[in-house]
Amino acid sequence: MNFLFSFIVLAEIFAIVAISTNLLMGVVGIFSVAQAAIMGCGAYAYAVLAAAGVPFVPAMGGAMMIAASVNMLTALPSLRLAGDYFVITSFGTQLVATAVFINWVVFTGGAAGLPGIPVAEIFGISFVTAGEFLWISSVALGLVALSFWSLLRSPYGKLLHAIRLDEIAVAASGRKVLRAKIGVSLVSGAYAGCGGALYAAYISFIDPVSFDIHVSVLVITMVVIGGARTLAGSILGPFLLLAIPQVLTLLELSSTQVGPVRQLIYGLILIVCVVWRPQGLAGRSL
Amino acid sequence: MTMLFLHLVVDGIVTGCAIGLVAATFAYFYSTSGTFHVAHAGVYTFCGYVAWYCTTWGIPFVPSLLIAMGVGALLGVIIQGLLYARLAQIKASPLVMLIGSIGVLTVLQNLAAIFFTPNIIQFEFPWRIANVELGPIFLSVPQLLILILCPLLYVALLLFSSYTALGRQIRAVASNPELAQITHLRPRRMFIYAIAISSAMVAVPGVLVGIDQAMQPYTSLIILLTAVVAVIAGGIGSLTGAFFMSIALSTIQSVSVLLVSGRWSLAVVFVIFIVFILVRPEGLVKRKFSREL
Amino acid sequence: MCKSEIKNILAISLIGLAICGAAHAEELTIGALLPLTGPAAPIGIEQQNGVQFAIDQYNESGGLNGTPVKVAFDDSQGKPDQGVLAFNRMTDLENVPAMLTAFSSISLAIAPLGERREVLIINPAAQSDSLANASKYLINTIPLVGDEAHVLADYASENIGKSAAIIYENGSAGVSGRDSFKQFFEAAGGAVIADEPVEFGQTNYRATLLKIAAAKPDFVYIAITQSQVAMADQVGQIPGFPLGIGNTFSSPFFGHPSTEGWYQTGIQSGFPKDDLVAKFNERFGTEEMGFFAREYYNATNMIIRIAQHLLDNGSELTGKAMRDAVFEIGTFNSDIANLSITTNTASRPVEILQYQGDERVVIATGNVAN
Amino acid sequence: MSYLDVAGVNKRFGGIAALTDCTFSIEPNGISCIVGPNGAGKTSIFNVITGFITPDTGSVTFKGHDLTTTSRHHRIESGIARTFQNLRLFEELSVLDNVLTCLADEAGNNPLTAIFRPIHTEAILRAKREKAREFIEIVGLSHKIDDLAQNLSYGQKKLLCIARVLATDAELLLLDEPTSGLAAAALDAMVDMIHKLKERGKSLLIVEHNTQIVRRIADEVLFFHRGTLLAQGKTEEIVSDKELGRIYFGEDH
Repeated sequence: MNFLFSFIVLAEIFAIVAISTNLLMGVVGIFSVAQAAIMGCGAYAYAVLAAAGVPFVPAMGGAMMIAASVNMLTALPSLRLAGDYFVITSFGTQLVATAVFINWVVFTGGAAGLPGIPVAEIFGISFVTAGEFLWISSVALGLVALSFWSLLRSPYGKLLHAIRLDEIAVAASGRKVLRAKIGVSLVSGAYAGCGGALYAAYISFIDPVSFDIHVSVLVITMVVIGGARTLAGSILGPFLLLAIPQVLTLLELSSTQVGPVRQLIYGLILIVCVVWRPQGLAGRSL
Repeated sequence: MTMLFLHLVVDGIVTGCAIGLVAATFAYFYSTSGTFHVAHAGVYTFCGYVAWYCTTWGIPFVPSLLIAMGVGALLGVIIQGLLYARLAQIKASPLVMLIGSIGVLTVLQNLAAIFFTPNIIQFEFPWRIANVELGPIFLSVPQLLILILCPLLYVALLLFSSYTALGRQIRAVASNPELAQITHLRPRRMFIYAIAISSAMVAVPGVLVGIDQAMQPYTSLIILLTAVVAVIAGGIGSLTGAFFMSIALSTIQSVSVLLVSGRWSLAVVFVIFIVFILVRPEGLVKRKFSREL
Repeated sequence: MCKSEIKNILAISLIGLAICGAAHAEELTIGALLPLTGPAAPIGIEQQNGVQFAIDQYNESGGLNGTPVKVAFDDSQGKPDQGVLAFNRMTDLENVPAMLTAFSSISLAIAPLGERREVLIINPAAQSDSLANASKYLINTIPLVGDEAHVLADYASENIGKSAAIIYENGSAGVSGRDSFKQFFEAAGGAVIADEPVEFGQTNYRATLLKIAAAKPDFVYIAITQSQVAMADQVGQIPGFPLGIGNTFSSPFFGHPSTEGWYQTGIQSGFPKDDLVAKFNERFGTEEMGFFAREYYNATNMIIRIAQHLLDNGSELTGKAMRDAVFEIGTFNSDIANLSITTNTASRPVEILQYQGDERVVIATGNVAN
Repeated sequence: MSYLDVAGVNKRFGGIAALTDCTFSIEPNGISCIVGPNGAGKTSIFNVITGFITPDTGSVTFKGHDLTTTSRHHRIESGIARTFQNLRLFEELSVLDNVLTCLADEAGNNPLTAIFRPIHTEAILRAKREKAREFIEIVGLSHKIDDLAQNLSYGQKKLLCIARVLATDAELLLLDEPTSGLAAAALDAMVDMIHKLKERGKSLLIVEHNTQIVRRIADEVLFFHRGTLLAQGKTEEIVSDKELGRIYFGEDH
C-alpha cells in the first residue's frame, strides 16, 4: 500500500506544480520554463525554516511567500517582454536558480543537497509514512484546486483570460494589465512553493538536480498532455506522466535504454499533442 | 599574465566562432519563418553523433562531415515539413510552435542516445590532439578547423543571402510573407530551403566541437542558449550581429575567469542579456521592424 | 491523552504486523536500489551484475539453510524522488529487511526511511561525506570522499609539494572532494593557492586549465567524475601544466601522454578467486570484473553472512536485528576487502597509485582511521 | 479651454513623420468625424489621445487635465475610451464576458479576494453580470449573450465593440472606422447606434472613410492630411469643399 500511496503523494505534489504552471501558461499565456526553479525556492525555504524549528504550517506559509516573491521578481522583466524573449529570460532564470542552489552553500547545502529535513507535524501528529502524508498532500491539492477554480470563476479570472487573448484590448479598456500579471505571478509562485515545500517535507532530501530544467520541461509536458486551463487536465497530466516509467518496466528494454526511451516518449507526446490534440486530454488548446 | 589573457581570448574566439555559426543559422531561419526553432540544438547534437558513427565504420573525416551535413539538412526538412508547416496550417500560436520544438529537441537528443550511446564519446582521429603552434599560441587541429570553417560558412551564408537568386527570394519571403505569396514565391518552399541550409550548416560546429572536445546527448541546450542570447543582443534578424555577438560573448565568458570564479561564467552571459534588454528594449521587442535580413 | 492512546494502539498493531511479516523469516529477500536507467545506468548495471552473481553463487551452494536467497532489483533513475518511490515499492511488496543502495543523493533520501521502516541499508559505492551520519541504519562499506582526500593530502604534502590548486566538478562529489582536500592539506601544512570549478557536462576546460596553470602550483588536485579524457587532451595542449592528482574517479586519466607521472588514490579492492572471475565474465560477457561489480558482490555476501549469523542464533531476520548484527560481527574479511566496522563507515586501506608508462604502480598505502 | 485639446503634436517613426504639428480641439456632446486619405495620421492621433503612442512633442488636454504623459488606464478613468479598427474582441470569450471584462469597476479584480472571499466574489460577479447585461441590451445583442464572440456576424461583432467601450463608463468615445465592411442593414443599425450614443450624453470622435456616412452622423468634420489637421468645420462645408475633395480622392484612389 505504501508504494501506491507514495505514487499518489508524488503525483499530487506535481499536480499542484502543474496547476501553478497552468495558471501562468494556460490561463494568462506567460510561457515559463522556470517553474521547477520556483518549486525549488519553496522547497529550500521550507527545508531551512523547518530545520530552524519552525512548525509545519508556518514553514509552509513562509515557503509559499518566498516562492511567490521570487516568481514575481523573475517575472517582472517578462511583463514588459513579448513571448519569445520571455522564454529566454525564463531559461536564464532556471539556469541561474540552479547555479544559486549549487553555489549558495550556506542555505542550500550546495550540490550535495540538504538531507534530513524534519518530518511534517501538525498539532502533535507526525505524518511519517506515505499513507499518513497522503492526508497532507490531498488536503493541499484540494485547497489549491479549490482556489484555482474560484479564481478562474471570479471577474479576476475572466480578466486573466482576456489578457491571454488580447493584452492591448484589455489595456484599452482601462484594466491594469501589469497589476493583474503581478497578482497572478504571485499566486502561481505560491502554488509552486506549496508543491516544493510538500516535496521537501515528504522526500526529506532535496538537491539542485531535483529542480533542474528537465523537471520544468516535465511539468510543461504534464500541462500540455492534460490540457490547458482545466483542473482535470492539471491533475490527469501528472498522474499519467508519472505512471509512464512504471509501465515502461514491463517492456523488454535493455536497462541503458530505458532512460532515453522514457524521455523520447515524453518528447513524442509533446509533438503528438501540439499537432493532433492541442487541447490535451481534458482541457483546451493553448 | 598577458600571455594568460591572450590564451583566454583565443579560446573565447574559437568557441565563439562555433557558437556564432549556430547563432547565425538560428537567426537565418528565425528571421525567414518566424519560428523559434529550439530543436536546432537537437540537430547540432544529432549531426555530431552521425559523423562519429560514420568514423566508426572507417569513413574518413571529410566524407563523414558531408554525410552529417546531409543528415542535418534532411532532419531540418522533416521538422519543417512534418511539424512546423502543419502547425502553421492550423494557425498554432508561437507558444504552441515552441512547445512542439521542445518536443523535437527532446526526441532528437534521446534518439542520439538510443541509436548511438548515452555515454560521453570521443572521435578516434589521431590528429585530434595534435597541436599547431602559431607564435605564442597553441591550437589543436580541430580548433584551427573551427577557426577557419565557421567564419567561412558564415560569409558564405551572407553571400548566398544577398547575391543569389534563391537567397534573395528567401529574403523577400522573410520581409513580407503575404506579398510573397501573391507573387508566387511560395513561402512554404522557401522555409524548407532556409531550414535545410541552416541545419546543414549547424552540423559543422556540431561535428568539429565534438571532435575537439567530446560529445554527449544532453548539453547542446546551453550552446543554443548562448547563441540565442547573441541573436537577441546582436539585433534580431541580423546575421552579422548574431555572429559577432557570439564571439564577443564567448570571449567575455572566457576572460571572465580572470575576475570571477568560473562557476558564475554562465551568469555573466545572462547579466549581459538583461543589460541589453534594459538598455534597448524597443529595438529588441518590436520584431515587425526588424524581421528582415 | 486520547491521541497518545491511539498512537500506542497503532504502534502495537504495527509491531504485530511486522511480526506477522517476519513469521516465515527464514526466507531472505535482499533489495537492490540501483540507477538502472539514466546517465548513470552503465554503473548501475555493473553493480546489478555483482549482486546477481553473489546471489547465484550462494544459491548454487545450497542457499540459506536450504532456502534460496532472493533479490529484488529496482530502478532509482538516479533521482531522489524516484528512489523514495522504489524504496517503498520494495519494502511494501517484497518486505525486504536489507537493501543495497547506490548514488549519494538517493542514499541520503532513503536513509531516514531506513530508520523509520527499520531496513538495513548497505552502501558500497556512494561517497558523499554527509553519508557518514545520515542514519543509524545506513552502513557504508567504502571510504567516503573525505577519507580518500585525507590519505592523499597527507601523502602529497610530504612527497609532492606544499602549494596546491584544485579543479573540482560543481557537483556533490567534486565539492566534497574540494572541501576535504583543502581541510586536510592545510592541516598537513600545505596551502591551496587557487580553486576553480567546472560544470557537470562541460567538455571545454581550456579557460579553467589556463587559469590554474598560470597560478603555478606544485600540483593540481582534480575532482571530476566525467569527461576526464577531454581534460587530459586539453592538458596536453598547455605546456608546463603542473602534475595532477585525484581520487578513485580519476582512473580515466590513466593512459594519456599528458598524464604521465600523475597520482590517484584507489580503494584497495581485491579480486575473488580466478575461477569465480572467469565464471563472472562468462555469465555477463564482460572482459573484467569491474570495481563496482566486486564491491556489490562483496556487500551482497556480507548481508547473507549477517542473515546466516542471525539464523544460527535463532533470531528473526528483521532489519533491526540485521543492523545490530553488523556491529556484533564487526569484521568482514574476504578476498575483496577486509572491512572492520565500528562506525557507520567501514575502515579499509586506501592506495596511492602513480601512472608510470602503461602501468599504475602502487607506491603507498594509507589507512583511514575512523 | 475646450473639452479635448490636442496641441502641437509631432510623432516620427524612424524617418517617417506620422503626425506633424497636429493641433485641434473638440466640444462636448457632439459627433466629430476625422476624415482624410490613407496615411493621413487618423489612427495615429487616436493612439496619441489614448496613450498607445507617446508624442515626441505636444500635449493632450482633456477637460483641463494634461494627459500627455499619463498611463492608458488613467486616461480611461478620466473618461476617454476607444475601439479598434481590427476590433480586438476576445474571440474565445462569451459576449457577456467580453463586456464584463471591460467594466469600469475594479471590484473583484484581485486574486486574494477571489480566493479567500468566494461568497463576496460571487456577489460581485452577479452584480457585474447584471451591469454587463444592460450594456448588451443597449446594443441589442441580448439574444446572443452566451455565444462566443467568434461565432457572431461581423456586424454583431462591431456592436459588441460598442458595448465594450460603453462598459468602460467613459464619456468621450473614440471609434475607429465603426462602419467599415458592414452590409446595408448592419450599417443602418450602426448609424442608429451612434446617434443613440449621442443621446445618452456621450461625445464621439470617429474615424470614418465613407462621406455618405459622414453626412449622416457628423456634427463637424476634421480633415487630416499628411499627419496634420488641414481643415475643421461643419460637415457640409468640409464635405463639399472641392479642394479637399481633390486631395481626398486624388490621393486615395
